[in-house]
Amino acid sequence: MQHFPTIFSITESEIDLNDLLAKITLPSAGAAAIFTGMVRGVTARDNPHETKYLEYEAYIPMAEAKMRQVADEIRERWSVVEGIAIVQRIGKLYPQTPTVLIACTAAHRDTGVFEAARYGIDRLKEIVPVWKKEVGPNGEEWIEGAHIPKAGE
Amino acid sequence: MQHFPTIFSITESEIDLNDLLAKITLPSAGAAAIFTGMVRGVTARDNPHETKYLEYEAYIPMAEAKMRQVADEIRERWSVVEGIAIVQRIGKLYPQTPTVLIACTAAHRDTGVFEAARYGIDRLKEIVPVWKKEVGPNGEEWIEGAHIPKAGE
Amino acid sequence: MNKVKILFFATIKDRAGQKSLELDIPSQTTVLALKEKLGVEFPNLKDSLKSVLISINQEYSFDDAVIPQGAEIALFPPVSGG
Amino acid sequence: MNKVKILFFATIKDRAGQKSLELDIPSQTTVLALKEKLGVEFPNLKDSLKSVLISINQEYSFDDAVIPQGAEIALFPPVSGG
Repeated sequence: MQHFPTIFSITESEIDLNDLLAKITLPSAGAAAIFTGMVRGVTARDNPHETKYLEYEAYIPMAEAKMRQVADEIRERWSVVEGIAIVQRIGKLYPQTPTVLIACTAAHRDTGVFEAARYGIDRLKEIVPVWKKEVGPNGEEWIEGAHIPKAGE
Repeated sequence: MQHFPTIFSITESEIDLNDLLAKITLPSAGAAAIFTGMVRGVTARDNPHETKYLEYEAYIPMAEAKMRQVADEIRERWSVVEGIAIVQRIGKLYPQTPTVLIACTAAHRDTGVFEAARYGIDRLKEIVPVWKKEVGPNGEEWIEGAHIPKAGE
Repeated sequence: MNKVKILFFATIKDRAGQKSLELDIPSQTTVLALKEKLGVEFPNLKDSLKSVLISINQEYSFDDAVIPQGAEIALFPPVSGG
Repeated sequence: MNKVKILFFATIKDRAGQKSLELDIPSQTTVLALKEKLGVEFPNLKDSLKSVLISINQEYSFDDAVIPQGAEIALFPPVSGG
């Protein structure tokens, strides 16, 4: 399995989907499931509001270590997954900008590759130490997550 | 709903994920699920073999009409889906090249957006009139699908 | 009479040895009757015609359908895109 | 004694009014004891300390853990990336 590419990074640069997909596509890959999150300028659900921008902050070395852990957890659960890319962009990010990407490749699409990508973004939002402050028309507010990691997480 | 972008095309050009994602990301979108298919150079499952390239052919006007139908079916099933992009590349395509893309955006990731993208690629492979001929070390062969459309499909 | 355009794709195109043709058919011809006619004109197609998919004016169609005036008809195997 | 580095992030950083500090703590200090010490030094942090997440050397850690020599300790709220 060691030859399967795993990319994880915290970056201030634009997320380049074409480049990341190419980097995790082996000759044996026929399918990629990719999730991207974008900054919402307008939120309707729960507490409807507008967002001017989000300011992301990360504890970079731990975030990269936890991204590697997310990749390891994906491989444990879906051994058919070949390449994995996990990228979190940080800094000041405006609506419609991609902020995060999880991509998994596999030989075929019916192998769990969609579920693997979904698992990846769910876990990233639980254990990767990144935070965002939301700046809107009425001021700014740190967004707080809900997950309390357990020992070994 | 008319303001939600729907992109569908048959193209001979490279599939640009960054561009397509930007085109279907409204200010209200926070999540995108994207599927891409790539040419496999090495296939292990079922009948193990190598592929030099695939040659894709489409009945273009019907293919674009059926892509629109796939998008309509997605919106019927997942009304939360905002933007949809469906692109099939045709011509001679070599291993590791993206050949097809289905992308769906929504406000949040827990809205069925992953399932919508999965449904999209499954339906494309059932009803969109595109065929591929596989060229390998031992000659060439048309790949034949398995789905027989019913009336109204 | 009804002048229709017929398109062939993939294996059907290879076996017919051509991409398309124009044909004059009687009014009220059904898809099934057209397939029989094509089987005579293109003997190589005969085996394929049992399982071929048919579209009329870019919608899937079936044996019982009556072919409308000036239709664009396509014959092709089950699709294999992606 | 044990010289440790402490990092604050997000709301914890804002309330502490600084990003990091170095601290000499007794050997065998637990996470809980360190939190109590920080609550005295940074009164604004007191309320946050009940629900703060802690990492030691980039792994999540918990009240009972004994802080190793030269540790890098971080305090932060539940994560909200993505």
